[in-house]
Amino acid sequence: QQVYTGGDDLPTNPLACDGTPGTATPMDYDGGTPTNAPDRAGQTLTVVDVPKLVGIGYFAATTQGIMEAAAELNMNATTDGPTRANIDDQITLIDNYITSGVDGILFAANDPVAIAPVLRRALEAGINVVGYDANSEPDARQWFVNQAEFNGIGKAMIDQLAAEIGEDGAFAIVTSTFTTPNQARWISEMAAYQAECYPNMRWLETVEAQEDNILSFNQANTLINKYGDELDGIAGMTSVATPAAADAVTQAGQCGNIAVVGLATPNAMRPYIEADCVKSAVLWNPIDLGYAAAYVLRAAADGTLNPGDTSVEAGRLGELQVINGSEVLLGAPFVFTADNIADFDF
Amino acid sequence: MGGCRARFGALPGERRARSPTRQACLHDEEQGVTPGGRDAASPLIRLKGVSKAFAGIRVVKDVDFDVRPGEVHALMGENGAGKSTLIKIIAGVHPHDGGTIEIGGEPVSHLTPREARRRGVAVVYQELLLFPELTVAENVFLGHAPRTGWRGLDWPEMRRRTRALLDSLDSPDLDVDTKVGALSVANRQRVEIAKALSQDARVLIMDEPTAALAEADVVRLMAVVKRLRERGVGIIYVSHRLPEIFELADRVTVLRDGALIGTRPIGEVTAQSLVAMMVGREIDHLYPKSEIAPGETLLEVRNLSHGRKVRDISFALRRGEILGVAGLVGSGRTELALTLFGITPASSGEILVSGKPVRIGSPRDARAHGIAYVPEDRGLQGLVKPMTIAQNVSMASLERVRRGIMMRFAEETRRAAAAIKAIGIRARGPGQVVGQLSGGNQQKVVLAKWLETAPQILIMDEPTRGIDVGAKAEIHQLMTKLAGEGMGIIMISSELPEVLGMSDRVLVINNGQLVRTLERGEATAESVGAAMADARREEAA
Amino acid sequence: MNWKAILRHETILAILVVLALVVLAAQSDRFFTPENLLNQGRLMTEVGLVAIIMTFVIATGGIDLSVGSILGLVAILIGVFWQNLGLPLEAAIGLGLVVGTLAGLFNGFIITRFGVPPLIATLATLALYRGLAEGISEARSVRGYPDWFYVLGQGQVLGVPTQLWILGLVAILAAIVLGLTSWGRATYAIGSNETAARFSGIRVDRVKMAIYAASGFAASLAAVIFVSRVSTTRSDMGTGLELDAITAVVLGGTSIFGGRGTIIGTVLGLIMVQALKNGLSLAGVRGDGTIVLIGAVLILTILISNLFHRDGNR
Amino acid sequence: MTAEAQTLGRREQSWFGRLFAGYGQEIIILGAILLLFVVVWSINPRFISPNNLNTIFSGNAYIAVAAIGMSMVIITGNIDVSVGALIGVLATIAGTIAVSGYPVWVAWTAPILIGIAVNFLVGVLVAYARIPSIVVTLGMLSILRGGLISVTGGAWISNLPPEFLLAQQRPLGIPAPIYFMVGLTILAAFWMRYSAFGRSIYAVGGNPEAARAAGIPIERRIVQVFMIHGAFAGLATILFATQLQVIQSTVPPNLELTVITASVIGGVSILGGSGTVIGSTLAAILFAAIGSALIFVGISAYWLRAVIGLLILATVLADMARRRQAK
Ligand SMILES: Nc1ncnc2c1ncn2[C@@H]1O[C@H](COP(=O)(O)OP(=O)(O)OP(=O)(O)O)[C@@H](O)[C@H]1O
Ligand SMILES: Nc1ncnc2c1ncn2[C@@H]1O[C@H](COP(=O)(O)OP(=O)(O)OP(=O)(O)O)[C@@H](O)[C@H]1O
Ligand SMILES: [Mg+2]
Ligand SMILES: [Mg+2]
Repeated sequence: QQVYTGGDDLPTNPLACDGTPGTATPMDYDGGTPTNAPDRAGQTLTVVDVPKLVGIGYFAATTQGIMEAAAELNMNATTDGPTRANIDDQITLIDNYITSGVDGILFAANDPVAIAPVLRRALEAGINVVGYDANSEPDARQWFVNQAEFNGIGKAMIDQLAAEIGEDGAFAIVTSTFTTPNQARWISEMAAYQAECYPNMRWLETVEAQEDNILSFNQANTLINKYGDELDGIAGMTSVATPAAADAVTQAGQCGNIAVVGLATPNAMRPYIEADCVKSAVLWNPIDLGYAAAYVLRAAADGTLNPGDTSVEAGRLGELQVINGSEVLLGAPFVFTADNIADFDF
Repeated sequence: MGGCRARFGALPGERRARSPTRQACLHDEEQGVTPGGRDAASPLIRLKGVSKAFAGIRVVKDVDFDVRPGEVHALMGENGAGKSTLIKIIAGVHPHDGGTIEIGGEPVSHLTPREARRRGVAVVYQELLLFPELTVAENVFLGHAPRTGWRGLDWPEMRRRTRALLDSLDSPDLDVDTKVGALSVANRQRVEIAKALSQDARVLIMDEPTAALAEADVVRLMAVVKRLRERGVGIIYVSHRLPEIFELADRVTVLRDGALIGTRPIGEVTAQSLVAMMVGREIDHLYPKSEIAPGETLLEVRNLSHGRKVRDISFALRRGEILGVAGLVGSGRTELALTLFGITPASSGEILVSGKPVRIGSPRDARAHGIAYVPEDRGLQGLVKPMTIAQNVSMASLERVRRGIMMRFAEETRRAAAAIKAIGIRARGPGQVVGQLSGGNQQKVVLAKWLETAPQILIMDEPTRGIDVGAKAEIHQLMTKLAGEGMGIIMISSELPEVLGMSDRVLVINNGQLVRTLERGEATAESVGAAMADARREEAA
Repeated sequence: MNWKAILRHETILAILVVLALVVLAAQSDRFFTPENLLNQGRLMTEVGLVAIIMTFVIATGGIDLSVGSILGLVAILIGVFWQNLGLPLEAAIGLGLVVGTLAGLFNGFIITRFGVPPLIATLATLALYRGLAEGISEARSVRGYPDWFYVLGQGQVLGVPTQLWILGLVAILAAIVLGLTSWGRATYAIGSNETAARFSGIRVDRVKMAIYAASGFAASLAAVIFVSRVSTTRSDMGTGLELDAITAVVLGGTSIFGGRGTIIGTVLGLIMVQALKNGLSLAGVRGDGTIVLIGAVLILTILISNLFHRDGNR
Repeated sequence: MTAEAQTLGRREQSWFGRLFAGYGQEIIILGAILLLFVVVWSINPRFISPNNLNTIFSGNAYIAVAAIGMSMVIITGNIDVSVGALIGVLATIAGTIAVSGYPVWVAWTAPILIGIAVNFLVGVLVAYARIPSIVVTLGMLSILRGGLISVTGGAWISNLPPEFLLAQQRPLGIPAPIYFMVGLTILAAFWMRYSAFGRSIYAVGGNPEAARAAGIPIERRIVQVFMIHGAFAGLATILFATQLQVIQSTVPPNLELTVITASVIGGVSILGGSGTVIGSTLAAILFAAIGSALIFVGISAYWLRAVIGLLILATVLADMARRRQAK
């Protein structure tokens, strides 16, 4: 049986096991530039935010951050996304907003390549384009706000797992679908990092559960039933799958026996962490992500963030670093535990 | 109450002792009435000046009509005269536009099917309103099933009573648990009749109940109708078969073009006068068969077999000949036609057209060899009802009304108009939707469709089922004319007089096999009937 | 000519479309510009191609739910043929079209040969074809096509998006076939009464197979255009396409029970949906609000049309 | 009984024959489930461990419950493609009520009542305005899906009161959804077989004209069936929304197609007039069992959907073969 360890063929870049930061090779700016953009410095900006889809908690949180920043930055922002994570609907929506003449577009791409042509059209129309959460091809937008680098997530996840299930533990993964780019990249990086740093850990299986909480719950249950004592941990790759897996472990009475780690929002994980069934959840703050994206867009529109800059000012978040040529890094992934989870509400 | 049963012979399907026997002996108080009495009783149903229009066209005009307890009141008229419509008005299916309806002496203003049922009106509809996915038992008792103590449906009782009803109709081989969809038309007809009988109605309306029945079944049905009449039930009986009318009816009402022509006691009319009332003119002979000298062999069939219903059949059809095919319902006559026509291609045997062996694997093959088939189920197999006459007429001969693949609409309309004229279809024009035509005219459209293909061999399955005398005579005339022009016609019919009257030779089919071939001279009601009945005994053995 | 013929569904719909266009144009001056309208044409081509052939399918009383999955499968196959098998892109596209057509033919085959109701048959192949796309692709997307290929989805011919020419051509051909040829007549006849059509010597099974194959072909053609438009292939392409196409077809007045429907109606239905999506967005209505409105318009249009046809035999 | 009848002998079906004729498809699915259990069990015995059986049987309980109502709708000759979106809306409403401090029974009954109300509207449009049900519900699908997001903005509902979480109860160690699924299925099956109303549903779908002539008020019956369907959607919502401690404002993609598939694979004729709810429940269980089996057998998840598609196709073809044999 072949274990799914990330679907794409892109090279992986695992971090060092001891946590020494990788030496970032400086890169030239590889983003695009809007053609004949009017001088927007100080003007009220009309901005549309097009997430992958609307109707899920995660993007509701990024919207919240965008709105918060918009209030600080003299921006009129609206969020409008497809109701299904569907490349075509997303493209159509962006297309309409280009026609309607917005000043800036924020996006989280359902597909990096598919969205590129329409974003390029936006740049041609002089619109400032900034991505967050899920990138497009670099030249199709100006900047991308990276919540955490893929290898950073991979390391955080595997380290958490190792801490809870031991360096020779066995684990399985519940992800949304194999076609979702972010999850695929994270899983690849996890596999690479695990092979490098915890070679004795056993990767049992990766299952798909879409963005469907009941299916996630069923899949986690089935994993528990299939592997019995063999299974030491479950990793959830989406904010839907992780709480569902935690619920499965709780309802199976396996708290303490099977660890759950994963990407999830603190509100969703609070019951499980407070009940001491789950030790931790990994995530960046999606509100901050939206907030930062809006700041980057403003800076790009105002001309205060230009190719070649190494950092950008982002309101209450302070200075954010520019990496990989045209990406703005939000920070290292954050690990929620029983000690700090009470401090967050999203 | 026991007396009531003893006296008239309880029909099965009556409610069990637990349920009220109100209806079983409903007519106790009316027993003073002489069965079949004409004047004494007050009518069960009385219509006064009833009218009905569909989309502005009046199809029932100012009709007075009544039914009394213990009489059979026949309703007659040509196709499209408005009989079925009148019946549906009484049954509450169609709301009427004008006039008044009284049931049991009370005027009813807003009649629904449920209300009509509640007042004791049961109907056997012409178009067999059954539920194909439900079992026979359920069809019979739908809407008034026996209940258990806790008001649930009592399935065992339902099946038992259905069994008894079917037995009383001499249909012991009909299983109460089969789905109606799997039954033949004749068996569906039986179910429909059983359904009406199960209601213990005070008024029983039968719209051409015998259209799909073979002679023997008709006899049984008539016995049942007579028994009901003796019990005081009022019966409205629609049929195009004159002998039945004269045997059963106490009074006859004739409609023409939706208008009432008259109501007469049966003793005051003759076949001729009835027909004259119906068609408004005299019809000379019903079976206008001219003697012909058959030409060369058009079609030869050798050891044809398909499944269990067509077994090793051999015969020949000659130019100008009308070959009648008789047999009991279910004997395999239609299956033979379907095999010849390529719907169910033969599994073995040979078919020769004009001496050349041919393979007929589809209706298209059949058509290519000059074979046409006018099917028994007009509505399902013959016509596309939402389409126009022109579209239906051209359906089997599209290559004649197109250039390349493009339709020539003008040509299509022209040909249809010509066919309407030639065959005498009564319609507004080629653009009229076929579903709006009366049965006889619909049948003519099917015929027109196949004549457009210029066939040499015409197979007609129950060509005059449910068709009025006038139209029937016209179709028979047409058949004679076509045969005279050199066509070979195979005519399947359950109406013995038709078979005898129209055929040059008669094939008798039994249980999928050809049991006898009779020349016109030797074919009599007795000889053909015997061959058919003979078949029956064999089957039973 | 009687008033009922004038008030056919298509006429009512046309009036509503004009009404919608006028209202939407009044809401935003960016709506009724040639540039925007042509661009909308580009966006609706894939649904349009599928919907036009779906008109035939529904007119025979059938339905094809598998079109979205066929689109996904063909998109994946083009990528796989081209990248993994190293075929020239032209050949990969050709082969993709063939496979998509065969997928449609397979639908037709199980529908006609085994008598499986179309809804069920295509519900099964909806899962099957999508599953094949996922299995074959193993979740990998194929990118980096040669530039000439993008002409189809992103280029222009005589100032009009390339794919709009294709859509127009297909629409005109389909309108001719359905309205003016004996094949169209056979389609309607089958939809109204399949048995009678069979008894009249119409090759019912063959016509149906051809129509389902054409539906597969239309979905494949849409796949090629889609891939060219978005520059990538993914196995989830075309998800939900079937409902969009069916919406356009029934909005266009094709009876879901078969026997009735026109290509003009379907095209009007397509225009209506696309105009609403675009115009409302330009007028500041968000995507979810637009969806609500499209749903309401669908129901109301059929309702209005029904009111005019109260006693007709629809 | 006449003498002739006795000599001829009846071709009555045996008790078993009747059972098989009436429940052919159900028996095929049951066979498929059993076969699957045996095969996977022989590969990995843990497949039929009590825990996994619980997972399999409760996993699609909400789909099975929704499919009961759907089956009734399909039996009347209609269809509903909006039920998935409806369940999403109802779940959000139930969750909102639950966290607003109302007693939990309010949060439980609200989705049922609102489901009935929404589908009352659908039923009226279908029965009285005579718009084909697929058109009405296609429109409704858009309206509900878009409306849900407009209203909630996609926020999740968490902090649900523990007593609200009905589906997490385990009386006698068996998950509550299984009780719901089995209980409602049996209830509905009985009601559809033994009540006049239940039978009239078949009549309406089997032959509307004949049903009208038999005195069944077709329009009213269709509206009623849609309302019942709405109630079952509400019940399904309760199972769906109380399974986990958070409620999402999205539903599984294509939920409506899954529910319809369960119905038709379960033997409900898409043409109306026949089928039972036992079949649809078995089909829902079969889907859950397949999903579980694929994990147990270790079939690459890439091919999961293809395998499901093949299995559906196989079931459908087996059904067709059976029907052909019956003729
Ligand atoms: N639903 C309908 N809509 C429009 N016209 C109808 C409808 N039903 C019947 N008609 C028309 O009403 C007239 C009377 O039809 P009806 O069925 O009552 O005739 P009938 O006397 O029963 O004929 P037949 O002997 O052929 O059964 C016919 O012209 C028919 O076309
Ligand atoms: N055997 C049956 N099959 C199908 N439908 C039936 C059957 N019997 C009755 N019905 C219909 O089912 C509905 C409900 O049945 P119910 O038991 O309430 O009828 P009822 O005994 O006539 O009571 P009521 O007259 O008070 O409605 C009725 O509207 C009736 O039309
Ligand atoms: Mg009649
Ligand atoms: Mg016959």
